[in-house]
Amino acid sequence: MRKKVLALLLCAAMTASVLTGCGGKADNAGSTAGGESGTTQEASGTEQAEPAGESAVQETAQVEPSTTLSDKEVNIGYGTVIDSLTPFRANVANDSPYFVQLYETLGVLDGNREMQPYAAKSWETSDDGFTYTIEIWDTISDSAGNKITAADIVWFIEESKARALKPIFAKVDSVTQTGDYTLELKLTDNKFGTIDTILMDVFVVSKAAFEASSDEFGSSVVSTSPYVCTEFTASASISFERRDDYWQDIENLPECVRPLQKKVNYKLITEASQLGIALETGEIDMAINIATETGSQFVDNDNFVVDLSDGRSGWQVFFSGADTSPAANDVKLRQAICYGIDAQGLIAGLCSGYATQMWDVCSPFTVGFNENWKNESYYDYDLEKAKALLAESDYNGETLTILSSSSATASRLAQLLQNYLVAMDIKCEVNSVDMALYTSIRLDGTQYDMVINTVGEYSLADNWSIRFDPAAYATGDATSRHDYDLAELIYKTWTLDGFTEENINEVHEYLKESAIAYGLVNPQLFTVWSKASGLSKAVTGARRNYIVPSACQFE
Amino acid sequence: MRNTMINNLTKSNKKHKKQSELQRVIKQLKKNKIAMLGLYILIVEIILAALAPYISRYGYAEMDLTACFATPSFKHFFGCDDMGRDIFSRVLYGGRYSISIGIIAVLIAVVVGICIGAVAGYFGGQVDNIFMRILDVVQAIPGMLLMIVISAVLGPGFMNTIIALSVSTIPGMARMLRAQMMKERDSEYIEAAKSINCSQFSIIFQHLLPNCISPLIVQATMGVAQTITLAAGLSFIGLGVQPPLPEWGAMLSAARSYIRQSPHLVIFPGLAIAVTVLALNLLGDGLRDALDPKLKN
Amino acid sequence: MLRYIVKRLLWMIPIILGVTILVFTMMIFCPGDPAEIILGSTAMEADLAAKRVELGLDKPYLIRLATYISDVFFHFDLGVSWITNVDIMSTIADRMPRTLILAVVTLVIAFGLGIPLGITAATHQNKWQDHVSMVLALIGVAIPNFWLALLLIILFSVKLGWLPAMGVGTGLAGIQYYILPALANCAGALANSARQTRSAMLDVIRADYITTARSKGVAERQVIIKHALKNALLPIITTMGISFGRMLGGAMIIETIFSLPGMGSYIIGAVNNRDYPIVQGGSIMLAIAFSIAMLLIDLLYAAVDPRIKAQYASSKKRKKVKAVA
Amino acid sequence: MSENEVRKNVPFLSVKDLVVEYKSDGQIVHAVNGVSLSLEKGKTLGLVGETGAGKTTIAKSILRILPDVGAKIAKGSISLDGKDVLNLPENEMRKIRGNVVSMIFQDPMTALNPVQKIGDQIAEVIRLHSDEYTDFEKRAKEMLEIVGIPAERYSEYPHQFSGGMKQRVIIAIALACNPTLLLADEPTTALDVTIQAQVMDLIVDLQKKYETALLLITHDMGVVATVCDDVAVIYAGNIVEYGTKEQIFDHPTHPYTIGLFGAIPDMNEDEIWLHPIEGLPPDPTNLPQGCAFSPRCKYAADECRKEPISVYKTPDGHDCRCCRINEISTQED
Repeated sequence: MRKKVLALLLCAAMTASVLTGCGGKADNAGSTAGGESGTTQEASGTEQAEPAGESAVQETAQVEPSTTLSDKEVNIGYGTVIDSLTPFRANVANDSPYFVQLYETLGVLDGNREMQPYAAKSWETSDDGFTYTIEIWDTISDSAGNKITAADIVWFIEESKARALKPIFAKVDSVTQTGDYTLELKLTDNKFGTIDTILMDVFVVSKAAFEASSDEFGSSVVSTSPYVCTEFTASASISFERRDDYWQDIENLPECVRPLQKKVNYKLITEASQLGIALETGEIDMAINIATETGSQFVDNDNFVVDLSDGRSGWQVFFSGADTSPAANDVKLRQAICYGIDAQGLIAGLCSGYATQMWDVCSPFTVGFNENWKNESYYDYDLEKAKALLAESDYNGETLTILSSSSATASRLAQLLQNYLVAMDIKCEVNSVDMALYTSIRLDGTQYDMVINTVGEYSLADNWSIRFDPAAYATGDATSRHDYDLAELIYKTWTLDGFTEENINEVHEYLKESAIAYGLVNPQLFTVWSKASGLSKAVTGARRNYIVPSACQFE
Repeated sequence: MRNTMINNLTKSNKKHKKQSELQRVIKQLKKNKIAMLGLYILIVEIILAALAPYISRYGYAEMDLTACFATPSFKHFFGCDDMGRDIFSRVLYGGRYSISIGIIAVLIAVVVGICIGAVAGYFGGQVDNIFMRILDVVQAIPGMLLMIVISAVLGPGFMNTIIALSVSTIPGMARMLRAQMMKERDSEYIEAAKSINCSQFSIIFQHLLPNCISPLIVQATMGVAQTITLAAGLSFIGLGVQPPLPEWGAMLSAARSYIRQSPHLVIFPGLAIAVTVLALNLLGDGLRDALDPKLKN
Repeated sequence: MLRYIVKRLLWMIPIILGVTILVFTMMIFCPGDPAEIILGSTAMEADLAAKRVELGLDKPYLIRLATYISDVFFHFDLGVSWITNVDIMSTIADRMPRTLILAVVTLVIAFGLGIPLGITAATHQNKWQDHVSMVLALIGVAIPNFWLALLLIILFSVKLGWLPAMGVGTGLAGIQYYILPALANCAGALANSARQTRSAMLDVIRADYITTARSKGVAERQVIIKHALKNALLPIITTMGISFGRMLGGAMIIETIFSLPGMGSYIIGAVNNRDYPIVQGGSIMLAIAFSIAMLLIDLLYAAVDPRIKAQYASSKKRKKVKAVA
Repeated sequence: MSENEVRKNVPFLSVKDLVVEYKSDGQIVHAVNGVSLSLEKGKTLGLVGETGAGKTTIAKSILRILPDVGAKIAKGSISLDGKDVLNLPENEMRKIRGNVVSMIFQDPMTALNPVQKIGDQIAEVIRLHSDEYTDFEKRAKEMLEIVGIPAERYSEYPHQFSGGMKQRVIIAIALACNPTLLLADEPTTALDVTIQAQVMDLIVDLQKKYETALLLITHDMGVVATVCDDVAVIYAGNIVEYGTKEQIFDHPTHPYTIGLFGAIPDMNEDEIWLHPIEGLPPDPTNLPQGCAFSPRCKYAADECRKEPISVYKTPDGHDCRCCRINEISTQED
């Protein structure tokens, strides 16, 4: 009998030693942040906690854009998978870095967030942004040798509108071919940024090649991009190789789309810790937009370079606008809550210090963000004030529900908020639901009192239109609110002319005062690469201004 | 009059038999030191979970943002998690949720399984056919998938998680009970019960069921263990209980990205699950041996 | 025998039909608007309504169900993904083999280790070998599999560099990509197989024909392997079938962690995106795979046990007897 | 032991003072308590007793195929042709099993491996005990024919045979290597009455043909009367009476043996009631002190319950383990 127990203990001891063995060894790799920075390239963790405006993007801008085509092959890890390469797609995963290699677009955002012509030679508007004349290059050809004319572009836009996968194409009123290489695009509105989004969302594809494909480019693509996709395993990997017969001169290309590397392989790894492991094992040279908890373990690691930049969207809390919610019409309560939330605590608790506070509902990355806002106070943490405001409010012990998606960051953020609310004696529960359920109830303000979201459209106008326009949804705005005063102010910013600093400021002030939404925290973006890869200049660009590996310079 | 007398007689007889059988099982079980170890572990865990508020110094949702990732110390026996919550307290409170999820889900499955299995197994024929074809269909869908779809339909939450877990456990229970019922159905003591005009209800639930229950007990014990790990799986996908409830699976799943830099976040809830599941399995094995005299030497 | 197989294959049709109806109906009750998920947060009401019409979500349930069943059963068409527009049948053709390979490798590891453990335990009943074997097997099942997966990755990929931690490969060398996932996935099946082998062997080892074999002068090793194990195989095969069925859909967590694009991660992703056609199509194909696997298991029974083979061959006769009874 | 007969040669099988115990649940089961017997080549010894008396255990001890778990030969010796069986190494012992000594089991329904062809089961024993040039299959087919089964049924499985046919297969296995000693453990008990005689005849015929010694375990006194040379009556793991068939049948001395005969219906006498032995066999974990039969014995006196009974000689010279032979014989006569 004693032997039985002994056997059990033996086994237990074995497992325990395996566990501690792994854990202990693992510890060596990730050292605590905030130590001395080894090199200038590494960002130190503690500094990030300061509300410093300047981002931690490393200084590599001095290196001149290169035109040298190297024979380098790079392996990149990225966390969002796609199941198909088809050009007609929903917005899901559309900011993934591999799209830069997969398809050419009419225009592309460069590293300074300015729209540069790419397949398009130029575009201009005749009437305040409702009608555009677009001219494309006359030398474009795809990897199968098909010449691209304006007809192909017109076909693509019409097809996209018909398939209704991306809402932006609903704003196309009509598109007509006006010459071999020119077309005219009529829009239904002239909101700031609409044309830019369309330019980024039109993939240049030959209609003939597309129709010849058996699965609508689902598994193999013929495109005009400088790269051809040589291998694609759905949800696992995509490989690209530089074309020899690319139609454009390298010097004419914006820096961020130059095909400097011969081969670029993407490994699509959704499990965050696995991205880190792939970096460690050398499976990948670089991981783009890696999760904070994984990225932070490479800080102060001499074998890796950590590139930190400000988050693109940030996290917000929106208060319900439905009359059933105590927060809907109670400014004092909302303000109290905003005062009661410590941004520094969120930075530490949510992102281990790798985040910045916010100064508006939208992140500074959004086009239209006014840098001056960073000098204003934005509900700086003040528990006394919060409690005083709460006492003045109509809050009467109701339980407030915080809705969040069940993604790791969102649900942690919800728990942190709950903690702050409880600290100021507000009863509070978290409703953390899967993404689909979240999507379906987030517009219905009766289902929650506060909803956590990460909203990051191209421009402030876009953000406001999807969040605060009471005419946008059947229930009102995105939280079932009907605030027509705010709508007035928002509508003013919706034209090209109206998107002025003054009008924008008015909305900003209104949102801040009414506190119907509050920017919580903006986690920094981690991109990590191994020193061994020899990267000498990181070039960023495209929709989310991620590092574009094909355009980076390596030694 | 005579009938009731006989009934009473058989009842008292059976009661006597049942008790001595129970005593035999307990005696057998007591001899099996490993199974008893499993039982003791479970009892200790349940006591710890029940007394969690008196044992731990912190609430399970209490955050101390200055103590994020604190390593185990006297202040925090198991250290703190990513949001500065005391892991020791969370593991203690977590026992309440994890263990009760396992037990309640299996109890529901057992009750429903008994009803289906008993009815199908006893009546046989068309009734059995219909039930079994339905179970065929349900079992042809992989259990994990079924569980996920049900969770998605019901939404997250403690009770919904339990329902999702129990639904996918029902077919196995029902099938096993049915097989057992069919085996016992033709036995002589059932003939005897029929001959003295016992009602069908009484035959099924008073005579047949007690004789079919022992494999069910074993299966249920193991089922609790399996349910606890399945609940961890649900949390991994983002379904399961609501935060900040410290269900062990949810803790483990949320902390898995920190396994390299702060392994203690993962080790303690992981160990809690492992020890519980191990204990349940040891107990289950012991019960099986005790209930099945065939397996003795 | 052939008759039996054909009969079993025909039986699959109503089961698959049942699965189709069940999954289709459950998805209807899933909260969440597919149109909204496809179009994303920037979509306006009008776009959403148009999308719902396009997807047929405005039609009544029965009509949608009937259309779907006719597509699947008469045109063998599972449709396309709502989100990516990719043909579901061809995606499954890509992914199903990976799930099957993973399941097979897992079973090979689990039973390759579990059966010897079970035999050791049974032949040394109540001795220390018995307890160590069973506790070892149980520790496997006690560790949540994603936790085990992470530990294995750290040990075998990061520290030792023996095996790849993620992805898929091609050809025979591609098998190495399945080893870690299979190891992480096999714990439950291993424990079950060890346990089942032990109890089946304990049953068999006491049988008279084992004594007969010994009395013939057969060596103990041969007695165990040739006589006892072969007779104990039936319940072990049953366990194998159950494990295989579980692995078909249950490996999704493992598939996610190891970036192994198989059926599990495909369907889970689709549930999260409310991509109904994928969930339905995937479930149907998994149910078919499951049913075929069960058929194979039954045929394996027949291969192992001549009595069962005789039963199958005379299934017609048996049925008559049943009808009379 | 049977010293009344003058032996020409040493007995082939000699069991001395054999004690076998089983451990179960911490209790010790005294299955065999000091059994001694011997058997010459070509002779037949009948081992008679109730179920659970330890007959099968004796047979299995001779082959050393007692279950490993719990069973233990605590004392005594067994020798075969002068070789000490209990101290032989396992591989030597394997050469004896099935070759020199083989065994026929009680229940033919379970004694054959259900998943192996019957022909292969016969061939296996031949293969194990012959050189590599032997054609096992041919020899196995011969054996089938010898026991009266057509050779074409070589490839069939046990479930395709009736009980009697299975027992024939088992006999074929047992005799395939022409053993010197055959242990037959109630070979006909599980069979239909009509088949019993056939099977018994087959065994006896073959025994005569091959000059095999036969240890026949049975509780059927009729079979003993027709087949055996010597008879040993076993009660609770002990031989209570041992002698030639004639001695035992003509002058049963031990109360238990007398009881056994009383329990057999006799067609010649006009009796309305059989005379069953009162009471139940003793609990082998807790044997009564002294004579194990004493609680059921109508002749029992105080001296029976004190200490182990030694062996007494009966008037006709056979052995009887009863201290009150004299009293009994007077009463019976």
